[in-house]
Amino acid sequence: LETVPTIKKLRAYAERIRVAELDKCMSKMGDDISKKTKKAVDDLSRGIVNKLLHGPMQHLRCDGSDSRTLSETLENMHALNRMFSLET
Amino acid sequence: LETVPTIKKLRAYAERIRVAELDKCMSKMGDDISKKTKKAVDDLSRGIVNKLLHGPMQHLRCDGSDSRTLSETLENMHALNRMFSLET
Amino acid sequence: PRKEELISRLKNGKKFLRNQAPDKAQLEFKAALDLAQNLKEPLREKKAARGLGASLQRQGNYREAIKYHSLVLELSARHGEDSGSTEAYGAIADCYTELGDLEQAAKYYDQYIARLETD
Amino acid sequence: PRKEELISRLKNGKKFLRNQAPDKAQLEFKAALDLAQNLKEPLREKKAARGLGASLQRQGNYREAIKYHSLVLELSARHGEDSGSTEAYGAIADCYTELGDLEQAAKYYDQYIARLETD
Repeated sequence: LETVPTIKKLRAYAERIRVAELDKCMSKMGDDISKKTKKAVDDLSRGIVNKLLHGPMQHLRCDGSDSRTLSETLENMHALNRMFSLET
Repeated sequence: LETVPTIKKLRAYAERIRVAELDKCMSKMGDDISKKTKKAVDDLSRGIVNKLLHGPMQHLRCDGSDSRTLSETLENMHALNRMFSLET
Repeated sequence: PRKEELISRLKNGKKFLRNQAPDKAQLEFKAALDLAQNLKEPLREKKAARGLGASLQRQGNYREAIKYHSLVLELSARHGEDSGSTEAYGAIADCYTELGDLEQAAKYYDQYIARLETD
Repeated sequence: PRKEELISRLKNGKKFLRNQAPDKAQLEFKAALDLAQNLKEPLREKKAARGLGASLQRQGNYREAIKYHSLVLELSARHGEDSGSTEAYGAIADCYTELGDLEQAAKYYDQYIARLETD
């Protein structure tokens, strides 16, 4: 459960990047795009983020049934906190 | 330098996801899209991946001038190898 | 005309949410939700519920936000249309984290994580 | 007509690369590179160089691949147009990693990483 706040922060970190890049893309494409294109592009941005986050997120949620798993999960958390500057 | 192969594998991992999602997006949009739209969508996919990778990549390349930095860098590497299954 | 009002309410809500005015967004999405329910427009109903959840969450009203994010999940189940579910699980978990209920948060994050690899 | 040939060579090269035929892709990109140089089309020259680098890399010809990825960097510098540079630095580093020259790889990865946050 100690890793729960890290999951939240990592999600927020990735979402900020996704929205910023999506905005840039939409403004480059202009207003002359169809709803279908817009949906496809939104799905693309979510697809990339979700699939990239899947591994790290999964490794923040080991059930901790044995001690090795728990300590590894905490190491993963510390590494993610460092690499994405999540603790500030 | 021990982290160099991890950088290569992480890049390849992310690129596979990027290309797969981009293909899905392009096939959803069909053939009736302009070159400008195509470029914007390609930039979007690269922008998201690059910005998400920036933190982890940077933390694989500390110069190891003091031992704490080096051991942290190796911990980051081990965590990334686990979280993205990069060692298989 | 009521359908047009629904569409414009959703659009306004989205704009307010982007412009850091979640209180105004909340009003638009609430109106949109009522309209969508009356007009039986399940997809727009879901968008309104998601927007309402996000607006409440931004204002720190996590309990109410959970209600509307849960409505998104309910609508997905009822209509067999799964869009937005991954995000709803994540948002509910974020709210429980804010409320300090890490047990519940973990349950919803597990559902969220399980869906990250699907489309 | 030579411009059209250039465009179609690039397109074919891309298709072969996607279809796991890097040897065929190599021939198309080489022809495209020569045409682009003759026609003075720097942007297409860069695309051809990148494709040629990728084709050689896929075939395990890392030394030659480095040459063409480096040409991408050279063209970027010469024309003050930076597209593809991040990827070129990364690709050169990947090649050096394959060749076991981790020192050189690290140098190029540092350039690559420094560019990840820019557009």
